Amino acid sequence: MDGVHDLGGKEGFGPIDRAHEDDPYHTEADARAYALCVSMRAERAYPVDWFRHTRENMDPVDYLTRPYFDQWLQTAIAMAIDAGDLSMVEVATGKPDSLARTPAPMSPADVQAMLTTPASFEREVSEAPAFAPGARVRTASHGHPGHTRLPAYARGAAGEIVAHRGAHLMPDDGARGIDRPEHLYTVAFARGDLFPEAAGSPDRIHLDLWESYLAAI
Amino acid sequence: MDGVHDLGGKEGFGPIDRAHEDDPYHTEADARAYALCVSMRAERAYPVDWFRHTRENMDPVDYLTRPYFDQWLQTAIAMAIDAGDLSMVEVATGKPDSLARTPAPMSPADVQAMLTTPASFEREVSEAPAFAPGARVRTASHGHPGHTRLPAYARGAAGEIVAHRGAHLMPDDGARGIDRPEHLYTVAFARGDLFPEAAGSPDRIHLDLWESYLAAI
Amino acid sequence: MDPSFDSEKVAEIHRHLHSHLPPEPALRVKALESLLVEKGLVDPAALDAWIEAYTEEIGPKRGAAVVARAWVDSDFRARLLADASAAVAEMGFAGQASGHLKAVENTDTVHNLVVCTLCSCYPFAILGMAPPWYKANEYRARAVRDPRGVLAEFGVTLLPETRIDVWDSTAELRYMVLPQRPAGTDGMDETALAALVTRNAMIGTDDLRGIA
Amino acid sequence: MDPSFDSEKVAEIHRHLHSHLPPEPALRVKALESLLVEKGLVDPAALDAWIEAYTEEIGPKRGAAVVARAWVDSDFRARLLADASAAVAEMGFAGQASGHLKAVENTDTVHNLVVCTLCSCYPFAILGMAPPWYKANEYRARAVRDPRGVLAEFGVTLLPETRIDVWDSTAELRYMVLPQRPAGTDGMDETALAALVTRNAMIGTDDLRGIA
Repeated sequence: MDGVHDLGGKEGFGPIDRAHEDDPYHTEADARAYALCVSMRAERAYPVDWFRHTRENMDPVDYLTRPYFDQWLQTAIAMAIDAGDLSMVEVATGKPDSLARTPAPMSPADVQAMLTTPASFEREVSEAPAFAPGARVRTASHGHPGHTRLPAYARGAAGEIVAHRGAHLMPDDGARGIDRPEHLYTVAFARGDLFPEAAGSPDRIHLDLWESYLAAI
Repeated sequence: MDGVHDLGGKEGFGPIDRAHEDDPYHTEADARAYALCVSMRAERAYPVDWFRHTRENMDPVDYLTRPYFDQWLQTAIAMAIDAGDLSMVEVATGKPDSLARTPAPMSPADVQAMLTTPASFEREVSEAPAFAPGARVRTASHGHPGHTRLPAYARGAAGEIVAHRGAHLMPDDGARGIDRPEHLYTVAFARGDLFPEAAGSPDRIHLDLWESYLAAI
Repeated sequence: MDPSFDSEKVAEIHRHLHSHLPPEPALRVKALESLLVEKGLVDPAALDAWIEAYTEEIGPKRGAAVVARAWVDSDFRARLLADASAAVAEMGFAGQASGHLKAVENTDTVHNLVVCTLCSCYPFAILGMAPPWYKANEYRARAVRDPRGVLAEFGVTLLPETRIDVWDSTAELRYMVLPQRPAGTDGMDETALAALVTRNAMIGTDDLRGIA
Repeated sequence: MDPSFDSEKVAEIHRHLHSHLPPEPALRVKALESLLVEKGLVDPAALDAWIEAYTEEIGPKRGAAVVARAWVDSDFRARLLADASAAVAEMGFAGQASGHLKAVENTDTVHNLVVCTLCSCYPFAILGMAPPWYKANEYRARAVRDPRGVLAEFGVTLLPETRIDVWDSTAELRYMVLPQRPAGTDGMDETALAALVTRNAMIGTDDLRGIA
């Protein structure tokens, strides 16, 4: 999806505001929004990329202006409405029509388990990886409607495989509800190959990219 | 410049609001903002592409949210401040420090002349055009910082020359204060070559593109 | 003095203006008008001249007159399609952004649609002020990617095999659509025909074929 | 029920939510909390557990402890660089987004910088909540294009020949920077060293070399 969320390399953004940089939450509402979102979402185990894609589909100006966890919360609510776990009428009136049909909501013990158990996105695949470190590759020149994790600034660009990371669940498919692993690579790009004004710079930009985003050069 | 102004093909934008579509101005402020902008700008004969580029450099959220002529007016004010014809202090206080050093401002007669005299951007060049109608071309794969009139959605794309339009002032240079004409072509792209979901569509997207944006295939 | 042509400098000026000007658009415009007039940078009579021109004289009625003439006068139609700038000048409509005008003709197999994705360029001299939707993010974003979806919102439904030619007028050429003459209008004169031509039909977001 | 996985449908739901919810963020959150609790979708005790975890227990002190240990224990440093997920688990810090963790090491010739341009992914388990600037449009837009300009705003100035390695963590790998140990800290123990390590140094927007 070519949306406003795809911010990498976009120009016209000004100085970085470091206010509140040492507060874990900078408002009480921010803290509550975070907690509400993770308490709802994890319980249902929707694919993370469906969450990301649902966030990308919020109004572009809301995306660029609203507080971060406020966006997460609206995303979790949108997902719940989409899945039929909540209705727009309930949100508009603030009154539940009925109790949730789901089992008991996430408990503090569930939270503790999530806080200490890392999720893994790696899966076994039978195919061998197509690329080895050192290989030169070119990224796809287009995105597509729907979720993707190939940012616009790195499309149609030549880079070098620096590592194979195993096979990970493919996000473009995950956001469509399909569990499909694919080989994942870390690819290095010369900054000057992505941004013309950086020609000759020693800097490199690294992205973790799935095999189907890449073609051999 | 890869800015939020480069909206073509961006996804996530919703239905089109047709309110006020038959009013020439939909608020009194809108009308005044338009008139102020064109009264200031034309008098100074700044290159139109410097105006466009100055508008592109406004805060991205302002660009996406503020009324259209309100943006034009802030752009004209920014240009006047940049050129030293007005100061930030004068804007902040609302009080002029001194009278404008320029000659008399644009008169109603000047307005009438502008309203009946089309501007021409065509210039003579000695070089022959590089492409003839029917030629296949590929557009540049990158933009660059500064103004350009090759939209992001049509970069690195293959198309066909449908017409040579003579040589026109080159906007990337115009926004840098350089008057340089270059051959201009109308190029047709298959919609499916620009947007993967449109594969097989009969539709064509046309852009008027300068010679240096194009390479022969 | 001369412009700096410095992107960073004007971006910073915009940020200062954002913080120094009133947040409400009407108050912002009022404050700036008062300053610019007092400073001697603009003449209030010129402001009125601009506003009146596009309220009273210049508007889509001009484009409609051009279209109606093309429908009844095949020589004019040929001149319009060959050199629209000259053809509209012939009718006394030369003006802002008419210097490099192109007319693109709808046919039984091609429908034309005009947009400017980079900044909302528009043929002012023959269509007047652009409607708000033409300048809005939604239209600019969607017209090139999803022209059929956009047209459907305007009530225009085309056959799947009809080709849409989109004209993204990001250079100094400006485009107007020459719509197809509605069926059943054989007896109408130029004035009556002009009354059938909508501004949206000349942008491409209206279809006149079924109206008469 | 199951999600629709339909982009258009959720976009429309977002537009409805935008118009139905209070415009002020704090009121919006309060209204939704009350509804979700009453509906039985969330347990208030779970909310408190999430908030407290990232207020009290989980934060950049964890990452700082990891860095300090890597500075004093070369075997641990080797394990961290080889498999950071296992190395932080060894210290009891396994948790959210630590499953595919990579540590990238600053050297005399390479400075590392971490960003997520698509959505602000971050190694929560070892750095806690991301600072607001990390999630802001400005950092996400600029870090890949203008890393030197961004670092200069954070007071980090590099030699022109120093290579910046930017890690745009848009997949499920998460990155932490292993900064260079400050000069003049030879006598310090692990605890004292950990106190020198800033969260920003582990993202790459701070340079500890000159601090001791």
